[in-house]
Amino acid sequence: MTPSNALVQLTDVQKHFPIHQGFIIRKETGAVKAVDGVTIAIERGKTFGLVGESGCGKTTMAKLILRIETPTAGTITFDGKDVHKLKGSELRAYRETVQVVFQDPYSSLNPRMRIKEIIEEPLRTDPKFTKEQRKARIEELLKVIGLRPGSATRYPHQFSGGQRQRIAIARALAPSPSFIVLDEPVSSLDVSIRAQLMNLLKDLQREFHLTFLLISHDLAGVRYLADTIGVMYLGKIVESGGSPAVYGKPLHPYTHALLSNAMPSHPNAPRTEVILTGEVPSPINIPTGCRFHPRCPKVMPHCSKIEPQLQEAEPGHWVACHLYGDTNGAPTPKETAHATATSTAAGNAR
Amino acid sequence: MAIAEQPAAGRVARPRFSAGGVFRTVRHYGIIPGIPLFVLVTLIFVGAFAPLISPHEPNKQSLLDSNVAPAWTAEGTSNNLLGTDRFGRDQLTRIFYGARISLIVSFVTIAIGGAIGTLVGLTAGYFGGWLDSLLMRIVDVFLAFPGLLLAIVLATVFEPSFTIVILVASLLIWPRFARLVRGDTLGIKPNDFVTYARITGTPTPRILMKHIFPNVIPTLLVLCTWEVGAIILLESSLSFLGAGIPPPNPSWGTMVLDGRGQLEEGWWISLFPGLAIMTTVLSLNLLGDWMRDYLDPKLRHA
Amino acid sequence: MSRYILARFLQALISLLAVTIGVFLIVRTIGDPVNVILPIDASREQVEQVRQSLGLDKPVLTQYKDYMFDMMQGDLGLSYTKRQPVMDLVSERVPATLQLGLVSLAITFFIAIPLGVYAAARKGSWVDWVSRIFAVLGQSIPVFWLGIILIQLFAVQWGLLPAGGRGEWKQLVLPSVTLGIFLISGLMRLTRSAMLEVLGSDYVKMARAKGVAEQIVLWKHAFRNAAIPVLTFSALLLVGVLSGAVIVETVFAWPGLGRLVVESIRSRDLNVVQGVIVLFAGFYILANLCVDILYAYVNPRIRF
Amino acid sequence: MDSKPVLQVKDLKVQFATRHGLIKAVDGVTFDLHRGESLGIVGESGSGKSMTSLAVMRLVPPPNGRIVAGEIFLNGENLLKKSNSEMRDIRGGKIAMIFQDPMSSLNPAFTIGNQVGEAVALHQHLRGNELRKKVINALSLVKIPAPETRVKSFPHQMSGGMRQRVVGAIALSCEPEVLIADEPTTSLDVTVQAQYLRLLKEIQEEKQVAIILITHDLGIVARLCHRVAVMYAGRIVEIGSTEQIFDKPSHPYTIALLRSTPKLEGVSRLDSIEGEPPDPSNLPDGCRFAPRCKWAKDKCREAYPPRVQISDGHWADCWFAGDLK
Repeated sequence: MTPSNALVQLTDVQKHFPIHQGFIIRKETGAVKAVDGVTIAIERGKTFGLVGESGCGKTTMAKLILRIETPTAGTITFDGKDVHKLKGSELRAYRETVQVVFQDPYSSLNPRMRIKEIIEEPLRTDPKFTKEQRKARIEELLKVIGLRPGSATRYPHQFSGGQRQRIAIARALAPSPSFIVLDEPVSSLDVSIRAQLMNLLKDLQREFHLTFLLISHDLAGVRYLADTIGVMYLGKIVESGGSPAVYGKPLHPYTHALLSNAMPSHPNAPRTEVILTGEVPSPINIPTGCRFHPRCPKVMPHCSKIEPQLQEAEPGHWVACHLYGDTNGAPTPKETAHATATSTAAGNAR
Repeated sequence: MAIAEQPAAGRVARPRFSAGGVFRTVRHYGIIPGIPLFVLVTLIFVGAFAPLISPHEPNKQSLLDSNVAPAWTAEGTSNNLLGTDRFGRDQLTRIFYGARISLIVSFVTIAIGGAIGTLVGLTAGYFGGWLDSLLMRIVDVFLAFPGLLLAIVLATVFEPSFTIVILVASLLIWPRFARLVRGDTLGIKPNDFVTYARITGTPTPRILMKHIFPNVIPTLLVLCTWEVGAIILLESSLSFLGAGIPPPNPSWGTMVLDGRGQLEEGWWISLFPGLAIMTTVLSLNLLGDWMRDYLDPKLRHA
Repeated sequence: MSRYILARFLQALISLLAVTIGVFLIVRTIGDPVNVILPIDASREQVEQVRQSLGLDKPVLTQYKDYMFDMMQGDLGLSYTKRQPVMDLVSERVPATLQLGLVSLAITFFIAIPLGVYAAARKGSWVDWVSRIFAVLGQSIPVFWLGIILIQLFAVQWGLLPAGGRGEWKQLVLPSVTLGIFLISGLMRLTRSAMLEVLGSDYVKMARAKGVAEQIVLWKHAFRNAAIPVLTFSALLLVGVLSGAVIVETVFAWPGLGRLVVESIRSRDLNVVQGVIVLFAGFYILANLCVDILYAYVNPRIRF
Repeated sequence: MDSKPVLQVKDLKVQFATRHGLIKAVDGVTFDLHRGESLGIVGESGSGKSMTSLAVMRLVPPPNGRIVAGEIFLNGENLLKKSNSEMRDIRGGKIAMIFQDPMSSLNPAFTIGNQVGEAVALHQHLRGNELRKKVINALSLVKIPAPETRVKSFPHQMSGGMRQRVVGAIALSCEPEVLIADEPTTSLDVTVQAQYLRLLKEIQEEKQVAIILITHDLGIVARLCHRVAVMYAGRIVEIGSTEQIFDKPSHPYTIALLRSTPKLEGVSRLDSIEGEPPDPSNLPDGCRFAPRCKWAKDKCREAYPPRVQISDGHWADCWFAGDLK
């Protein structure tokens, strides 16, 4: 799980938001376990796709990396340094090296600032740039993202959603970062605009040697952009690996369900549909044992008791499921691994 | 009293409001904001240059000329266009000077109360948590207190004066500013551009001044317009009750009070100052309403 | 639900305490009642004597304790000028203010709510325009001046209605209409905007898609939800009633609490002013509490 | 499939008067729908797909919006000629609708039972116990667990997926002939979306209701719909069976849309559509897709193309339909 050239490394990261109740005397009555022990490595120059349904903790993960939230436990390192222990000039450097593009292009740009001010913002405190250099940089960036230089003096409301998202990308590129967090970068855009943006991101990555963390619920889009995939469920990574492996041969029943529920590209495409029951439980009351067991079509008796650990089922392909390998002394028919990938809905382990 | 409505929180994609001259406004936006703006510009002009344009001295009594009717009536003279009161003071002159009083009181109040309220609202909305709860509790207590009665208490304890009126009006309006600005701040804060500013390590004062405050300005403009009207109404009500601007200062409220006992002898004595109050406040309210509709993207693109 | 009510009740008590302390401090420490009662050239002995008789020589905290203690027993102290218990002065005026307030509130609700609902339902129609003009006028006309103009027209010029006083029903007409006009505009405006917001919501669209008749959409689906902000506003409306009553009672010589206050300012009778203000505040806080409890019933999302 | 369509829409035009000029939201839309059939209307935001569905319900928002031309037949009767009260009987009775956002489609002030019951009481004139039974039936039809106790719940006590099922129960409670679902699953999670779509499909097969599914997602259409109408800038540019559209897309917009959608199997490079959809208050002359079309010729910019038949039941509005590679 720790490739040698990891740029960002998360080790057993947790983020719990305490819940207070009571009036006058406030007691801590529980916690929202948004991120509950996540270990991932994001390789230099690659795209890590983080996939999961709403409320699974993927946005909290981004916030932890971006230092808007502090982890309850665990460490996040960037280039070997603990992100949450950075101070002074190192912290300033980190804030330039790590950038972000948000989902909603309407809320990510200040409506009262001109485009040039918006793009200039991350450069403002950088002593490396003189005023003229900043101006030149803005023009250069507008060209890179495909907007006319005249756009610089306009306001965000004069642009369409797709154009605004390009501006947000330009802002992220301004301080020449090496790592960009993309939080659902295209999901609020129209279908015909999405491909433009995805291609742009792909080209930028190659041109500027960028590392991406792509957060999305759109499996097909992630497939297009990501090299490595992590599937998240209720605050935990349940499966991760290279994207051809995960998409071609999903191991975890949840991944399998997600893939089979994703929309087909052709009405007659061969498909096996796994329909899960119920919805994602609240991160306040996480089920015991395997957190997926109440919805799992292949649930086994001990799944509700023992929490499976992430383990390498195949080289570079990790899964946290009792169907594979033996981490907790639970009985595990190893041969089901292959069966899962091809089987239809009903589980044989039931 | 103008009750400020809470604007819809959320997206802040508002067009910039360009404050232009009266004529430009009429040409651009039509007659609805034009007429009130014209009234208000006239009022400011009259208030500013009252000594230059007034035909008489505001407090000069002339018992020989008492209760002279307006110029266009049978008993009127061209010397006193709007007639005189029972002390023979020229009504028109006093209305001009009254504009001055209304303007001074409302501008000073907005400057004090509006600034405090905005600051409190920004702080409460941005920082949230216990600070927000505490500040909003205080705001609730002040909002719950009938301002007119507070003024009355203060006027009983002290002598009525400009200072008391301004103090009372400020105490009355700051919680409204605080509440509205807090609401807007709460709506702006979750926007990703604020999150982005935090990620890039922008210092909090700069976030407040550069990212939050400019987006509150449209709401503030509308609120200020409405509140100036409310303050003028409050000042005149207090003066009418004898708890406001002390006589012989020609406050419009005092002038209405002067005419109250003379309805049979001189209907004009309380009519004209009252009309002055109404026209002014009406203009402010209309302008505020128009601004709100104009600045509200939901109504604009409907 | 009962926890919610209990919480609100405690909050109301705290507010009441805050208000009494505030008023008490202003009246007792900033404004020295002795200065009001005695002429400026009074001798030291005289001052000391009055201080002692009023209990002003004790520490402020003790004074406050005594005052609160007396108040709980229905004693608001003596009027300085009338040498009568404040409680008697007040209780003799309460019915008049109550009558005026309730009648104007009734007028307000009967006119403002249907007008607001219909203005929103027919946005842009003449009903909407008329009610909007009415609302903005109502917010711009000074109440005292409106009262005087009404007296001028109905009493002086046409002699249709009496100019003031209290007794027969005719004397109630002008004051309650004046107060009503002052109150209607705010409530109407709020009802209209709350309705407009609700009418644009998906569940109203849904109700229409179900084939529900427009009247039912308006009153059942939309108004039920718009009633929540309207109800919250009703508490603020009471501030309007109280401060409006002070002015209207003065204009129409209506023998209520408001007029008592204004008379007391003129004679600088601090105890009376203090008593009435505390009473008003208490009344207001109580009304607020009622609104909060009602609110919990109207809004199913509050379940504590 | 019946030979006579349940619903026929002919040359429907909906316009909006705004400050920025006249917006032709729907500009000559024609399609028909048979019993037991599901038609997907696919398009981007502003393409007029939602407005088409509101027009069928005659719920185009007044006073700015107006149906300016066209005919809508339900079982041969023109809905545009009905009185308001006749139309109210049809809405929720014969044509029902499911809106996009389950969080805001239910009235927060009333219980689930009350909201489902309202439509039943209105259209089937049931009361008391019979009404209750019908409500519980409707809730069990959409597989809401323990419907007997759920009728007393308020919307805020339910999850998003459950709420959307309640909306479905309201729509289906009076056994409509046509169900219009306007992006019914966009706000749901992937796994919940799959549950809901399967449920819709099951109910449709069982009840033989005709469905119009409005969506921007070709994948949903591929899974659920028999036929597809692709809308662009207020017009249907291509219509045909789902297989026809996916196998032989014939309008450049459909082709581009399919090529620019990422696939689970992975593609090396997406073929993106450049530019942006046209401003609805300022539509180009000629073909509306011409400014973004890589095959566009002068002819395309001059005149709106004719409707070309590609094969049986498959039509496209393009001068070069069928000749594009």
